[in-house]
Amino acid sequence: MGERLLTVDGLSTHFFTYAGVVKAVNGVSFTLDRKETLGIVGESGSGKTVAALSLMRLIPDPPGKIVEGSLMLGDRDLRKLSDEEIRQVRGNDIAMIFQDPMTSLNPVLKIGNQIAEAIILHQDKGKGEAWKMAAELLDRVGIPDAEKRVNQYPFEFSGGMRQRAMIAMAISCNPDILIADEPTTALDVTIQAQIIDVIEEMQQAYESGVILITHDLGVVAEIADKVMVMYGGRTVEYGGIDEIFYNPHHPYTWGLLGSLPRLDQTEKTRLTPIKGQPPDLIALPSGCPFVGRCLYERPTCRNQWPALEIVGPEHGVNCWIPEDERREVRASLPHFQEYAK
Amino acid sequence: MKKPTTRWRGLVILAGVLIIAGLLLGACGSSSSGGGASPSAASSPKPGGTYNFPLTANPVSIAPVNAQESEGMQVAHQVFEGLVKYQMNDKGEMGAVPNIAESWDTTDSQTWTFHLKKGVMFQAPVSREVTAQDFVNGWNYVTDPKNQSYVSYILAPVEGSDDGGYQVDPKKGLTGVTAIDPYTLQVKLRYPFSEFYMTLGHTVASAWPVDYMKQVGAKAFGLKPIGTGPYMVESWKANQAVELVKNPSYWNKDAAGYVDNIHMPIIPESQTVWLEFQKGSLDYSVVPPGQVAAAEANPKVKSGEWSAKKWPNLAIYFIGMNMTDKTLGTNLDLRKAIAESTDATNVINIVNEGVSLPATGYIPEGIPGYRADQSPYKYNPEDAKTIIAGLGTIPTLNYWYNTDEGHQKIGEVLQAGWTAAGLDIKLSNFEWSTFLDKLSKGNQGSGSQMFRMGWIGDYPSMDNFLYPLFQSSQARTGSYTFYSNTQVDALLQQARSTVDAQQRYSLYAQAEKLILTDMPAVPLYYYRDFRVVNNRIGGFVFNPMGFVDMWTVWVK
Amino acid sequence: MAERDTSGSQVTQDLTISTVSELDLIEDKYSGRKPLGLWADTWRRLKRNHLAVVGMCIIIVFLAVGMTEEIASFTPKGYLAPYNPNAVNYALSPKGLGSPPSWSHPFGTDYLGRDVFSRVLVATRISMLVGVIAVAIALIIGLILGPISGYYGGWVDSVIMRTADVFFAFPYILFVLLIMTVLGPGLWNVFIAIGILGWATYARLNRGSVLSVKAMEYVEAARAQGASDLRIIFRHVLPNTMAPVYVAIAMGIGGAIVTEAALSFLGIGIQPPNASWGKMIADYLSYLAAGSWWMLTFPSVFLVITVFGFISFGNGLRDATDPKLKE
Amino acid sequence: MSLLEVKGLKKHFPIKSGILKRTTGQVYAVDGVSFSVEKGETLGLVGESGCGKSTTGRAVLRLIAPTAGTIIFEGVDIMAASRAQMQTLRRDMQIIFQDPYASLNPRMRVRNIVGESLKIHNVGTEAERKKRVFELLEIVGLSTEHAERYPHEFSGGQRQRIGIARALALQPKLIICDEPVSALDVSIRAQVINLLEDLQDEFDLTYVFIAHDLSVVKHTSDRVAVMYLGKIVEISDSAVLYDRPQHPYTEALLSAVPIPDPHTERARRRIILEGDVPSPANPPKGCVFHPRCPRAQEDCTAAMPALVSTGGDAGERHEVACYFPARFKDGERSVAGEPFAGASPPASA
Amino acid sequence: MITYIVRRLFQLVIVLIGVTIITFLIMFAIPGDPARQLAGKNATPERIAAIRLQLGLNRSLPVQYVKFVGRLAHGDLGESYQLQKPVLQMIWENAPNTIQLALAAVLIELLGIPLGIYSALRQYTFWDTTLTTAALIIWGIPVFVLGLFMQWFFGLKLNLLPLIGAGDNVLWIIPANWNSFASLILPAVTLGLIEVAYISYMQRASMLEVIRSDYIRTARAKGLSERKVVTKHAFKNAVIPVMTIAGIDLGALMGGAILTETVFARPGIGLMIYQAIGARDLPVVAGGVLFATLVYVFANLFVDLGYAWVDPRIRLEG
Repeated sequence: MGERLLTVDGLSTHFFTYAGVVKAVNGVSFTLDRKETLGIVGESGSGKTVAALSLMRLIPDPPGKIVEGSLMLGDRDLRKLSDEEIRQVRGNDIAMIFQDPMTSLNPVLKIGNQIAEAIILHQDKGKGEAWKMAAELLDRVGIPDAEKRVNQYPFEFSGGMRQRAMIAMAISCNPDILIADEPTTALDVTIQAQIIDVIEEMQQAYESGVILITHDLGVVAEIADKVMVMYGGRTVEYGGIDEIFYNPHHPYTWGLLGSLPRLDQTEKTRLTPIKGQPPDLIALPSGCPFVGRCLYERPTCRNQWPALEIVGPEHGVNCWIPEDERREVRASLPHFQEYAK
Repeated sequence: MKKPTTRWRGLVILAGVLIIAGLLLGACGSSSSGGGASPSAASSPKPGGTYNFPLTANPVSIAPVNAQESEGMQVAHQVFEGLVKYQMNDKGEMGAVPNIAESWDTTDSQTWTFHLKKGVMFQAPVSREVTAQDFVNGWNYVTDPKNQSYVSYILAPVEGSDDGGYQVDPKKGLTGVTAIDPYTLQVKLRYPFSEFYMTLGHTVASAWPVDYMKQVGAKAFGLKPIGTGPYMVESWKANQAVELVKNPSYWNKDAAGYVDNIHMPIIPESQTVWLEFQKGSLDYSVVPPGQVAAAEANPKVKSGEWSAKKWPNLAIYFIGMNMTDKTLGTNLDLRKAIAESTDATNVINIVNEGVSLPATGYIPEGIPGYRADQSPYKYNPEDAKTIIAGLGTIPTLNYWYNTDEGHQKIGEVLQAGWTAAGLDIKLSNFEWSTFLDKLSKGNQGSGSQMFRMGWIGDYPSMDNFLYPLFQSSQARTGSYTFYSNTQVDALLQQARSTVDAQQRYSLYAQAEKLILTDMPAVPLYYYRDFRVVNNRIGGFVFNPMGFVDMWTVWVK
Repeated sequence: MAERDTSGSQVTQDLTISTVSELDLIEDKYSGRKPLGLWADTWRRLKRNHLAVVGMCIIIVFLAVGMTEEIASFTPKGYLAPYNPNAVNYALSPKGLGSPPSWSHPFGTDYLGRDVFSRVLVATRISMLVGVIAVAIALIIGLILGPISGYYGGWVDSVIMRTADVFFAFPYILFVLLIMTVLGPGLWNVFIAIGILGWATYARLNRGSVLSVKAMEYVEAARAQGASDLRIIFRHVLPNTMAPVYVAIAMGIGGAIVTEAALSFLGIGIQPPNASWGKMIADYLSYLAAGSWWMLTFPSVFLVITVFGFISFGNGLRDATDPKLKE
Repeated sequence: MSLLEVKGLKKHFPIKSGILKRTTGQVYAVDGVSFSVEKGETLGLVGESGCGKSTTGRAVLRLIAPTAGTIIFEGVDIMAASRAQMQTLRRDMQIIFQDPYASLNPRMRVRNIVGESLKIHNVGTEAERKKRVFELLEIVGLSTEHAERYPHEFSGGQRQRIGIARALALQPKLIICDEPVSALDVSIRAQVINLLEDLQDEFDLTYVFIAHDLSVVKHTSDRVAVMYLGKIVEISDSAVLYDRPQHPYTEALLSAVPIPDPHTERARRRIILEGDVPSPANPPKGCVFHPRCPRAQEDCTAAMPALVSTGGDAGERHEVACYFPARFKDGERSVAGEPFAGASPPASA
Repeated sequence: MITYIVRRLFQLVIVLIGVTIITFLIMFAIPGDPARQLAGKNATPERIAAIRLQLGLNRSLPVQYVKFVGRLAHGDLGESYQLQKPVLQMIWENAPNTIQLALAAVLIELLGIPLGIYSALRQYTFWDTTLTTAALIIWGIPVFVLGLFMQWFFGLKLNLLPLIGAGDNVLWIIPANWNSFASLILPAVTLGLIEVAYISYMQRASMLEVIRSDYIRTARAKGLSERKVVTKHAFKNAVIPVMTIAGIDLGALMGGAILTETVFARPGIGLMIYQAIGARDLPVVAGGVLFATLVYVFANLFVDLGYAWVDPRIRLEG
């Protein structure tokens, strides 16, 4: 694909709470190229948002801290930048869209002001020009009457419009990387379709790399080029979109795909849920966090984190189950029967 | 976030609490040291300057119609004059001497003729001579019920008035007072009253221009009244200050006043008055409770920059007892025991800091005819204890006082004494209005038993300390004791019509003795007023009626 | 202080999809050890706030002293302090100015030679009683009217809330003063005067919470099961609206103690020889300038420390129960 | 006879304003909804937020008082039921809520939460009730030792199980499931869906399943009603509706749901609707969907088309409220240029 | 907006009616009557009865109330029993001092805002703890103790400021000369200082809440400097609720003025009412309470209007 924008290697972000250390992100590595969309998939508490915030060094400290890993933006290590330098990166090189458009915009500042702010800060533009650009950006993300809308406050926008405004704000400085953290979770499905469209369009126009954080595998299937599956702060599997959906190697990925009801299913089949409850982040086992819920668990799993195993082109998995056994098991799962060819 | 540095936090907090609280409160302990100005040598009176005299409350009224409490009367005292004025004689007794009246005569103590001085002038802008008709008009005005005077009772003896000082028939007016000619005023009384002339120094009986008041309206007149006195009201800002200026055309050149202005700021808290005085912005101050000794020992007093003195006051503090109460009213032994265990010494020494004087009767020293040691029941706690022990079980007795720090402390000392004698006393305080209301319903089961009460003389006469307090028809509102003794009533009536002074005094003394023997009220102390004045001012006199004759002061 | 009614009525609409962000999850769940009881959870957060812990210790100490004296007041001796708090001893008060602190009288003696330390200890009882009982009275009224107002809405709500408005608009000290004038002095009257005016705060506060709690699904669930209104109010709504009320109680007790002091300063309130700290401060105020600092200082320090205790504890409690204010 | 029959259900929330707080407008949250639910079946109710689906669910249980309409449950008119009658009826109708955090009283132990309705309705003795609570916990996959705990000690999925146990306690006939899984994580969601399905089989339950997630509704429901702005725009058997949607809104809705299968998903044609859902306080005149409808014509602005049966292709129950519904003949989809015979536009148009 | 104001004014009327009714009820329940107070300590019952007749106190409570309200409708608050002066005039004379005092106290209270923000931004540091502790201690000091200390220290010991009084008010509520300004300082500080603690605590809490909000994270994600985040994004959001409290306090301070005005002998509404209660001067008490209530309610109204003005989310609908 395009040029390599970001290389994350062994990122660990921990929260030092009174109750103990929460290993929210634990040794996560991934890369992002220009024009590429990386989907980070996981359930709540899997560490996906923390990983994204770590990239922008927006982890609230205390209690959070990036304890390990390198975050290379091009040839700059984000971890080593001064506060001033990282501010230059934020909004300018990496921009972010947040989950809840209702609370992520400052309620007492005009939309135009909030967009123009980043432009003035990073692009050395005057106020008038920045506002003009803000209006253009709003128009770009599909907000009608943009000229009028810049002078409105967030409460005058609907949820979908706010998320569009957030996107406008994020792309205002033409960032290399756009992080979208559950951008559509709070929105209705028809609005979700609109927003996904806008993100795709903007990515095309600005040639950014996009990190899409979501728990919705449907959304991932729609726009991601590659996928990273997280569980309990760890990457359990990553790979190209087709690899993950059609050739998954990790029992958790299997479980996720198996527990989804699908709109395109013709006959009514029983779902195959993952047993048990989500893990307690404070008492994660030293081995695989999926133990206890994994149907194919073995003694090693609890104590030792498996090394990354490359199972295909750009497809890695961290699992103790031997590869042939994995294939065998997968083929027996009802969900994958139709891919079994 | 368990950092080691957090350990001191609790300590800092505790230390902070203690230090700051201590600083705030303990720092006030030391008192300020004296300034360096040396007192100017005594000199002869000279005109000019301003006299700064605080008032401790906003006056209710400063005009004759209604000037009634000490603050209003203090102002009125400088502005208004009556037929007589009160003056102390060589023997230290107060008496009434001619003022606007040159002389008066009566044969039967019932019809009185006053001869007025010529050339007594009202202040500007009225600026005309005072005539007998002015008194007729003024007295008629104040006794007219629709004018709501609350001090007209002073004129109650005059024919045409009722016991409360209101005209019986407003259409006829106050029939007893007539102007024979511009300089002769005739007053007929409803009954013989030998000391009637003494009552006429009261503000309500002063000369004031009723016609002018009708011209400008009662309200405007109330704010800036016109009298004949040496000082005129310049302004009265409610709750702020009263300003007086010298009357340039005062008729009596002998008492024309020296200072040009009298500034009377209204300051309700005695503590504040005292602070302001210490700052030098006042020439006269009361001293807050607990600070008398400190004030006397103040370096500025020692150096003569200030003077501190206890001035006698014709007033008495007593403990009333509800004679209609089941426990108290019928039990003379109990009342006697209460009197004998009433610890006046400690009240005076501890609470009043030695300012007041022990009372041995109802009539204070300084009243013509005063006799010492009238009370038959001297302080004798041992005897009281024996009496009470012999009385069997006595239910808890109430002692009431009106809400005030000083009254409370007196109550506490008294309670200690009575308790030591074997009584069980419950203290309660009520706010003044409620207090009077409850006391006045003492015969209707309001629960009133023992209570504090005071009496400040309206005029310096024995009558004023006995008749309104203990005469049977008066006792319910005078002393609130509901005391009634026909023998006492007869003696008082007889004294009133007795012209000969010595004979009269003896009758009053007999009545006083009788009342004291019945003991409806325990006399506690005679007031004295502790005042500190700045010696920047000369000629200061605090007269026993509680007034300062400001025309005698001058700025050194 | 004035409380503001920030809650409005809400139109029940379709619930939007709830979003729990990952950070919130970490904060919610892992700001402490494994899920504990609600109280334990609050306590865990509270004890990290040093001011609040100091406040709580102060409250415990003074409540204990007050309680001990309360119990002692039923004994024949009537007090637990080293001296009889009301025993007059003129020998210890030369010139009526008391005597300064000494070994036998650590806080000195007052104008009647009474032991200030003993008086301060016994006064603890009255001051605590004023705080606790006055707030209890306010609370009882407030916690009956508040939930009724919030739960039923409509004209009932309007009447109660407009009445509360009137109580809020009436200057507070003035109101207490007027009520005291009507009732006359006396310990119980102080409780009543302070208590009877406090209800509006609790009612309004509670009504606000009731409005939000009654929209909770578990209230609907109870209704769906056929629970009666009373059951819903007292079993489901009220227990869940108490957190802000507990805070208000802590602050209210501190406030009541200060209000009693103000009443004493204005000369109405506790009757001698009983004393509260406020009464003692008011009585001893004038002796400060005479140099007898000990009379005023000790009750003042006790009062300030106690009020500090209640308020800092209240504030801490608020922080600990406010989900938005987690560290 | 249907177990539940709803006719012309309306719920309008007044908007109060002005000096005297007079009602100056209405939020038409539910505006004339009719449907019926047969015993043992699951009716899905889908729509976007604000469409009135949850209000409908609550109005059916009279948790909020409907403005108009009739609700007949087992032949009894609920709207006319007295307080006491309603009390008995509640034993047969229960609800499961969306938010597993908000739907359990945090101050009550699980034992009391699950057993509360038993106590309210005076079912059995204390010991019997306790036994029943244990039984219920086991039915929903929790253990008896959970009974003494408080809700916050459970994860979201477990809480939802507690909510289900509570709803089951009185052995109801009808359960309104109001977004029962939308707040749950994917892996837990499947557990709960499976549980609900199992319970339906075991206890012969009837569900009204309210959700915004069309995949879930499709999976769980026998019949599905699509709501838009307080009205049902289309109602049909689940398979038919998903396969051959007739209403343009249903079509758009279905096409907007991404399918977790990259190949299928990327090959799909999506209909992207313009703009936002209008405010229910001020619904559009005529067909409520016409401002966003790709097929809207002048006729559509005059009046809301009635929900009429189209008969469908194979005689399934299929009702739609549209002047220009899609029609399917022998697998061929066509949208008539002329009005569909079933619902003629007003003559004035 | 207009509807909103009109509706609030309508509510105001209800509150005022409630307040006057309560005042009347209380004043009638109070033992001791105005006539006795006027008649003097030793007045006879007959005399008291005569005065009652004159003042119209012999009429029944409802009749008096209706008369009062009737006069009120014409803007007439009646006349003081004691001073025989129109109550309106008395209020007009006393109000400037009280309003000055309350406004100045509110200004001083606002010092709590920077303190609270500082504390919030330095949460759990030495200065946060120290400031918070100091604030809480001051909170607990009775206003009269603080007032007397202020008098003693600044008025007497340092001799900087007048101890008492209000100076001359030339320009109504504006302290136009040094004299009236100087005499405002001590009482205002006394009254305001105690609330500083409250305001700073509220500000701290509000700031802590805002600083954790999503939109602050958004602002940070844009690369804004921490200073800009605080001043532009956090400040306004955090201050608005606190300003509300401060505004309402203006009304509450009217009540607090009683003690302060007594200690500082500052002629004002508080002192006027206090004295009138003692004198059972019903028209003055009722008038004064009415005035204080009006100030409270209007302060509330203005705060709400101001709130809507700074916070675009709030729309004041009827």
